[in-house]
Amino acid sequence: MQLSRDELLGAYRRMATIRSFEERLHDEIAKGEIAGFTHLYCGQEAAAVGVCDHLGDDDFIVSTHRGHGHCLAKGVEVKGMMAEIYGRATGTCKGKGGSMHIADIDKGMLGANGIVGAGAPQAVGAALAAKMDGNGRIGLSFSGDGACNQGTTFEAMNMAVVTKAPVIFVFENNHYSEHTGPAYATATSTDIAGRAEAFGMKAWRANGCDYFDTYETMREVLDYVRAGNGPAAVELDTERFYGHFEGDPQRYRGPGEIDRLRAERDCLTAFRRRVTEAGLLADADLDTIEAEVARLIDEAVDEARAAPAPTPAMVLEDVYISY
Amino acid sequence: MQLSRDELLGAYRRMATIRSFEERLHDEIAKGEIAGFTHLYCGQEAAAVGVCDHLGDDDFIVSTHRGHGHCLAKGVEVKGMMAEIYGRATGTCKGKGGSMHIADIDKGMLGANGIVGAGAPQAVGAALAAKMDGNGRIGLSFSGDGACNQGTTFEAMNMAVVTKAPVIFVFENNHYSEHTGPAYATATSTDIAGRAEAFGMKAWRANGCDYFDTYETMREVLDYVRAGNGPAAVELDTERFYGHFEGDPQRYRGPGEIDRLRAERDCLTAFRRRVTEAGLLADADLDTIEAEVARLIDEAVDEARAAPAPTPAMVLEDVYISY
Amino acid sequence: MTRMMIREAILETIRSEMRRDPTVMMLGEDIVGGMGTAGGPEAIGGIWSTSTGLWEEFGSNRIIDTPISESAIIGSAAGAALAGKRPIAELMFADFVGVCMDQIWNQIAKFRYMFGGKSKCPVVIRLVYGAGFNAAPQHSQAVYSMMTSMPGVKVVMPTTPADAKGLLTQAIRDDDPVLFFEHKALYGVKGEVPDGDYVIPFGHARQVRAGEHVTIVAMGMMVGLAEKAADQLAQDGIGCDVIDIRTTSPLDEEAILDSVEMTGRLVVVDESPPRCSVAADICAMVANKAFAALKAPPAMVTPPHTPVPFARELESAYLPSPPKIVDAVRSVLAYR
Amino acid sequence: MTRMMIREAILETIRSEMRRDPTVMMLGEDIVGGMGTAGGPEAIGGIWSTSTGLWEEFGSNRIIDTPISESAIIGSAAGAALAGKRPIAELMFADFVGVCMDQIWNQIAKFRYMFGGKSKCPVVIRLVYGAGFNAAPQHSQAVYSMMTSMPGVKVVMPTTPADAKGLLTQAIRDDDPVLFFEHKALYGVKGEVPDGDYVIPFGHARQVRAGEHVTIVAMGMMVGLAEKAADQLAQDGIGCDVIDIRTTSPLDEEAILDSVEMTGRLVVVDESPPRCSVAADICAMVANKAFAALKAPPAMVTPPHTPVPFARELESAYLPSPPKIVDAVRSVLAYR
Ligand SMILES: Cc1ncc(C[n+]2csc(CCOP(=O)(O)OP(=O)(O)O)c2C)c(N)n1
Ligand SMILES: Cc1ncc(C[n+]2csc(CCOP(=O)(O)OP(=O)(O)O)c2C)c(N)n1
Ligand SMILES: [Mg+2]
Ligand SMILES: [Mg+2]
Repeated sequence: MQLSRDELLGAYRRMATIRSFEERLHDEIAKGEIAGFTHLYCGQEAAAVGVCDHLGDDDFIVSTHRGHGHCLAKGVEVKGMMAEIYGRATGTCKGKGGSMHIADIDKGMLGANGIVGAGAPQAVGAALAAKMDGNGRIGLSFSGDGACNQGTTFEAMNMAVVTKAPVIFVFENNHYSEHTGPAYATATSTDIAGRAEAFGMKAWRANGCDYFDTYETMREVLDYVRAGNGPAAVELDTERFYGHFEGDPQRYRGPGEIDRLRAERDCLTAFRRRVTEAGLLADADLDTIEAEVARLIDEAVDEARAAPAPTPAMVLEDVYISY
Repeated sequence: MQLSRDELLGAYRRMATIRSFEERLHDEIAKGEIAGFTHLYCGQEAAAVGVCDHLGDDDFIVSTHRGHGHCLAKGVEVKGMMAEIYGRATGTCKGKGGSMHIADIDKGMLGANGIVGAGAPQAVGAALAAKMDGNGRIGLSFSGDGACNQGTTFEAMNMAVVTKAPVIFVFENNHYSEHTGPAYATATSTDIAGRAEAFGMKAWRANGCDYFDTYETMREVLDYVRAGNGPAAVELDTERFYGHFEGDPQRYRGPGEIDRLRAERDCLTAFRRRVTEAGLLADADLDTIEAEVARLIDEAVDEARAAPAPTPAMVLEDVYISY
Repeated sequence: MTRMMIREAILETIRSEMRRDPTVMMLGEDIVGGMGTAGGPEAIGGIWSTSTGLWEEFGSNRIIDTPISESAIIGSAAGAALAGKRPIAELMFADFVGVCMDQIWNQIAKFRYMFGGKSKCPVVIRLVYGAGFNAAPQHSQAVYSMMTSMPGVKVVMPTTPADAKGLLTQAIRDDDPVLFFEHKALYGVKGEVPDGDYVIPFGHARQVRAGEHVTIVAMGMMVGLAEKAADQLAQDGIGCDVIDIRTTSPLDEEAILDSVEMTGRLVVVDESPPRCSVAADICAMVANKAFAALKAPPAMVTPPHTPVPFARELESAYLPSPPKIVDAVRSVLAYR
Repeated sequence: MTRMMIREAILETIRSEMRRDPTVMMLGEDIVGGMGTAGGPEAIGGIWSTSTGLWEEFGSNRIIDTPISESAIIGSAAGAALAGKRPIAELMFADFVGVCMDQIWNQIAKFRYMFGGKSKCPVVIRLVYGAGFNAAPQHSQAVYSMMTSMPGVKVVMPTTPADAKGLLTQAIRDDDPVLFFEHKALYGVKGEVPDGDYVIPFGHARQVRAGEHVTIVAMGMMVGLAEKAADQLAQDGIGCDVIDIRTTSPLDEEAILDSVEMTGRLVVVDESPPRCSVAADICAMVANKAFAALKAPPAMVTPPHTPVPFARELESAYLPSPPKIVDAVRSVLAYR
């Protein structure tokens, strides 16, 4: 493990921010204040952060309907995101996109996406742009286990190999696509990475609930792709602590399943145990971070609540640059 | 080889019919009498016939833009097809579909298709229909090497495995998709069957220029699928003797390539050599068939030429059954 | 008559048609739910509760839960229909037509024509559409205008539980492909539904209100808004002839033209953006066929030429509403 | 001025814009041709000869020959555009929008709106469309009406070599997504093309003929037919004001309305089937905004509500033609 103290603190802060953001949304949504469909990232934090900790603002990612974690890990601003999810004029997208469509091009975050599988070819395109510039930058697509049954995902993988695009396909296998298990819906469920290999690209597998495993694996992957070897795929084994969307009754879960996942597969707990046992950080360090994060989220919610709603005239803006 | 004399004669007649049909079209198209885009099947006859010789009228196939061979092998009537390609009211589709859209539901031929990849899920659906009936019938999709880069093809393969549909994906690898080679466009070019395997289905490979290899392989495949083992894939290595469409300048071919293919990879020549050397049939038997076929094609062309054009009023018919 | 919600009328209709005709089958994502999970099948029965219990009764051969592969869903439905079945395919959100448009537009809609009348393709595609849930630009669209432009499919839009039953029964028994649009905000609407066999033929509009001053043509979710507007206008003595067209393809031109011949004024209310919309289509048809009767320009009330925005305030500004319809009617009436 | 064909004007424009701006790139199937074959690259240069020689000049990073994967083509163009490039994506046949509709309709068209104005997506999609080649139902369609209904994209339809240059230059430099429709039967049309930088802004119709009795609005392939009809009508002293709208979105409403204000009569000629077509859209717009000026019902000449048939006799019966336009004009003029 070659991570500095600052890097470790930073990684924990980013994971804790996502966790706190999502837990708070879970509570607020239950109160009925937030409109629309929201898909929480709780449980998958180590995946987003372990991946994005290798990326700069000029590396490009595309994300999914479950995009908050990817956005936050890529550096999109917490308060803008919260305001967006609250549908405020001050939100990242002025309240026009909401939870499912947060983007921040300046941060290399090309968009969450409501259409499963749609992001994969876009990541290829971003990678082709980077390849044109020859600057070592990459495109990266996050998708779920379910998304790997959508035609666009396959086309994107094939096209990436054909064009030797510097792109990484990260599959977060959280064992559910909505209410269906991959053992049913993904014919080769135990091996999504194997599909990528069948397209002729190198694939890695890692424990997406373990920041360190994800981070170390991604280092290898990034080295490989930035060196000009073409695309790569990574399957991360991870867990979703809440329902598919907020309000999902989750009748497909086994008895006690969520309690067990929270006890055994919590990436924040695992991180804390690992760094404190190794004497790299103290519990107090992490507690401080959690307290700071909690304050930030409080502020974000307060500010979002107080922020102005978009005005009706804004409906007509931003369709075209000129028309 | 367990084929009877009649079966051998029949197989040769079917292959010779396709060959003669296509060679004649090549000549007629050059004269400018036939409208539209035509994609000839010359060179691939053993594939269509070696596959369809195992199928009954209640097994379903779907085909591609290069569909004449599949149609003829599945028993669609020669004269109706010729009239269709000539755009006549007496054609299989009354002149509304033309070369790219010949279908004959009664023969289990669910349609040639102008959209690459579109047929694959349709074959899955036909197979699901057969599965509902539990009658051992199957669905079968013909597609090219190029088609295996289209998202629908992948979705269909996955769905077939998930639903255990009795469907067979036959990939005719003729080494070109339009003007592009699979080594470029299909990232795992040497192994299209391997893609199918990555979806969790069993795959076979055969020499599509050899009737016997194709036929024997398909026997195994059909036994496997009809027995209820779910889907299967077959990659047939074959050759296209003409351009992608009639009029294609074929600048992508190597020097002397077509002459070499005609000399070394002609499935009709190979069949003749095999059965005459083994003493199963005499050259004269095959010559008789060729002469009969030639007469049939002459008649088909004459009748098509003499047949009435569709009337303008027919434009409005067959959009709906009732509206 | 039984009182029920639209979603119940849909589920009951599917169930009874499946009992009646063994060739009816259904495909879609999570229409069973829980496949391959510890919770086991029937964990959800369709996220809109329009297929609950069907898998238990009809089994995996007829109720097919699918991967997230819309092209394969619609393509399979197409193939099964050519092979003699009557598949009902569900698109969880109508917005997903984008990933399976070819199978609808170039395949299902064209088979019979391309094949010279020698095939039939009795597919029903159920599409859950519409705004009002703050579901943002990719989960809120009124896709029916785009689909109405396509020769070869019929486009159906129920607005009441009784119509849902009658029109869906017709859709399943129809030998042509049918796109059946279910508005997510209408699922909970309750009403009396005729018991037993109940079929509403396509191409017959329903008169919702009679009135002599202006014709309001609406469809789907817009019908309720038009009714509210009509109620309000009635207080000022303005009589609105409100027509629910029920199917946009075929279109009951006669019902619309008869009404306009009487009123001389037309307002069309449509949830799709204005360009090349059903609203524009109807205005053009009326302008062409009832020109002499028109006393004022045919008018339309639609959202603006923009995607559907997310935030509550934006979405309500975007959507047609009773006040907007009232305004349109008043300005049509004020025209000299 | 240089005399050239539309296909040459398109190729020259792409070449000069690629020289001018290093962010311009191009993707499509067989736009190089011969990749991975014994014949080697540049074996075809696009089946429409609209990219010949580009790969040799600009190389594989900017001229990207792709597998048969339209969703990946359009999706890659989308991603590259968000990442700062100006991709030109080619759809060999416009009919293939069916397999990549989502990337156009839900992605490219909506990014800027969904993202609150914080992105731009300067993609040009070139779509080869139209009937007249007996290419049968899946390779002949006039897809632009469907695309005109979509907020967030611009829809452009050149009819002359000069317009092809001016409009394509604008399309490539435009910061919004543009769908550029090239009619296969127009590729060989010759005309004078201005040398050097030549840009035609969108939303400005072109007056093709001046005349005072009737307004004929047309687009793409239909413009030439309208001209022929106008020539014939001129012999009887009937003056047609023929307008080529050039872009269906944005639409030059002013040019159309000004003309109708003068003539009082409108015939729209459109190659798409009638329902929810651009023709219907324009008739509705005119009926609404120039009602008082109209002396006759706004009329449209379109194909029937059917797919495009294959056989020569059927396809010509299907398509609009000068005689059909002449008839429409005469009946509009005869209206009392
Ligand atoms: C094309 C398309 N089909 C269906 C849906 C509905 N849908 C949204 S999320 C989802 C499941 C996605 O599963 P997965 O890819 O595993 O991601 P996860 O939700 O587990 O993060 C589905 C079916 C959609 N948004 N887009
Ligand atoms: C969706 C789609 N994209 C592109 C095309 C144009 N096209 C027609 S055939 C073809 C090549 C198909 O190659 P392959 O699948 O190998 O079949 P083959 O022509 O070799 O029989 C292409 C690109 C099409 N018809 N449909
Ligand atoms: Mg998942
Ligand atoms: Mg091929």
